[in-house]
Amino acid sequence: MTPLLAALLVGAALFGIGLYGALSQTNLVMIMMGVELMLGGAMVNLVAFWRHLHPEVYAGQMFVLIVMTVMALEAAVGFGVAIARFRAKGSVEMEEAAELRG
Amino acid sequence: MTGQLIAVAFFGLAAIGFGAGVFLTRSMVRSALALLAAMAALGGLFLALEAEFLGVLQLMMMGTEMTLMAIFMVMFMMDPGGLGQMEMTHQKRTARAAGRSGAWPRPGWRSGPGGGGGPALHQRPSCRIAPWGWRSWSA
Amino acid sequence: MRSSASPRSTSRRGSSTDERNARHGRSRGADAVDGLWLALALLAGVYLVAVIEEWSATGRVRPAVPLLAGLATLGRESLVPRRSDRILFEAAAPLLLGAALLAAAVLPLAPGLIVADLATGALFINAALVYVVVALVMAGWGPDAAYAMVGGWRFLGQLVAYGMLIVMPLTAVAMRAASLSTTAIVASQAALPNALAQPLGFVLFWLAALAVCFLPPFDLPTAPGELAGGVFGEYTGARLATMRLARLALILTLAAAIAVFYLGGWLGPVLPPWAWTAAKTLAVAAALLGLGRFVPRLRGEQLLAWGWQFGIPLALVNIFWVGVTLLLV
Amino acid sequence: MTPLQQYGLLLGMVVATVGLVATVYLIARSLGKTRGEPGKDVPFTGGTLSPKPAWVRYHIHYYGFALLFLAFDMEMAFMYPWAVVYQELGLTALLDMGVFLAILFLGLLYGWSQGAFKWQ
Repeated sequence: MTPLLAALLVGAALFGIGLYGALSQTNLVMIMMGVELMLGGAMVNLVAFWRHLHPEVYAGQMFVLIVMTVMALEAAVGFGVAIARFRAKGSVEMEEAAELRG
Repeated sequence: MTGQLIAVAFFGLAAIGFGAGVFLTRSMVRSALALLAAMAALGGLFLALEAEFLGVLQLMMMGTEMTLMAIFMVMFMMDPGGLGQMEMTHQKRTARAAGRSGAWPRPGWRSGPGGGGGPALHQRPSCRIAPWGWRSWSA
Repeated sequence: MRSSASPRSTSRRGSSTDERNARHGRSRGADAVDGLWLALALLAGVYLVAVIEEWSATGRVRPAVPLLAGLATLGRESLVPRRSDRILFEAAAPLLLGAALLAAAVLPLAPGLIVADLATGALFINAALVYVVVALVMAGWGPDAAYAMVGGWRFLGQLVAYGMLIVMPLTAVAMRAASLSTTAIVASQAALPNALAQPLGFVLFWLAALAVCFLPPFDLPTAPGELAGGVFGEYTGARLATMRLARLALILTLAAAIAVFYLGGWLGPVLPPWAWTAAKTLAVAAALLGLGRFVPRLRGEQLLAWGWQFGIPLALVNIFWVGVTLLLV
Repeated sequence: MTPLQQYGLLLGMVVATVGLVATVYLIARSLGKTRGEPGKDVPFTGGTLSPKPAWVRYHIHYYGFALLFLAFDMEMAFMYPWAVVYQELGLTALLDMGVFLAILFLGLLYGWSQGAFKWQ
């Protein structure tokens, strides 16, 4: 097994755990935790491919930086939604948020 | 090469273990701190893959972000300590299938136990939470 | 980032690269001896900070007190609160100590006398100091005690107030050195220490350092007289001894960080380099411990409001100031 | 030393710290044992016994600060590489980051005007 394969397996496993969590949890913040894990798995893949395909091109790391930013801002926006929802309804359980259809 | 492989495997397994711990515990602060530990392990993984800046940055950013997540969990949950009985999951079968197919390439991967509903915890009101103890309650 | 930090900085400063290579060539043979000196320096530093803390509280210098108090604390019973979250309760003390030591590991004591001369040094010290907050939140949540929990969540609020004031002044310091490596940062202060070149950043970093090691004006998580010990409240015996040791190590680390980032580190005439670092660190530690005692404790809301309404705009002004001066000079 | 070896050294320091703490605990245990007495392990609550656990909802009052902090903390990630190459790029770098920081600062001011910096 090469480090690349090992890292890709880690990424896949984290993505799976995150997907399971995002789908199975009812609480908004727990769902966000699942999403963060999924993004973490994606980041592992990006770093592993950068390292083993084009380690001399540092632009590859930029993708990871952007994903990291997305993680932080996803958390900020999600918390903002959660605070608004909690003020309005007193809970952030997603099963009670059926009116939030897109 | 082998040294790198060992480091990647170590931090990767740590990340997977803590990542699974996020959904196996019922204490919300534990859940958030397990996510923090998983993300910190990913930082170690990045360092092992020689992405220095990203690794240290990951350690730093996720430290603050997940700790703030812990306080938001404590604000929004009815029962942040995980002491009582509360159903926190839904659509278990779909989620399990999706998670399994998402992580399909891992040989021998089995998705975590389907979260949720440990029975009758309120009968033991002062029970101490067992280490990452989900099994001990639902057994 | 290897692309930007080390190669570019080395390409600009050819001489310092040669020095660094020569130093590494030398230190590869003397790693164990260097490590011994660093460990001794750490122990002596923690002990001296304990003596200084005693002096700042009582006004008397009693060198035996830290040792006796430490032994007495070790001899006491070490209790675990009932219904506690055992993992978080036990993990907090080692994590706090580990975070302080990791932050200290990237600070140079003299040329070549450093545990790890990372290309990302100034970033790494930020990353290590974040885990101080994680440790205190763990210590607050773990014992299932009301006062400890209030202390832990308050410290998280304190992080929101001071966090940016750690990273933004350090960015300005890195701009001047054109590198994140701590040795390069010290070398960049040969002409003028950063405390004079960017006084605004110095003041902001000083205040943030006080807040990181929760010393008097910003001692919200422990808050003697108000919170009954706060996050330290449920710790007894050996665990409390570890926590206090970690806090002393944290004060030492932050004092050394101020000396390295703003006061020129090992640079100075006559005395050997390590003596300059030691003298500056101890002077800063005495000032950190002594001055804050004359200021009343800030409430959390004041701390947050002032940190964001004054601290962050001032830190931005500092970065702008450093940028303009670097372009003009 | 290569960077990887240095990070390995730091990892070794973490392990050594855990070992140090374990040693301190062992020394303390060798000095004497804790006598098991009833009521000794009750957390301090100011003299009263609290029937409920302390792990309940906690109302932090700094929501706006916390959300802004997440965004600002991430912004610093972009400033570190910029700070390293600043002297090389000169005025261009100052203008680039000046625009970025100006937009960010406008966001800060907007949040301020909307009452994000209030103890809610």
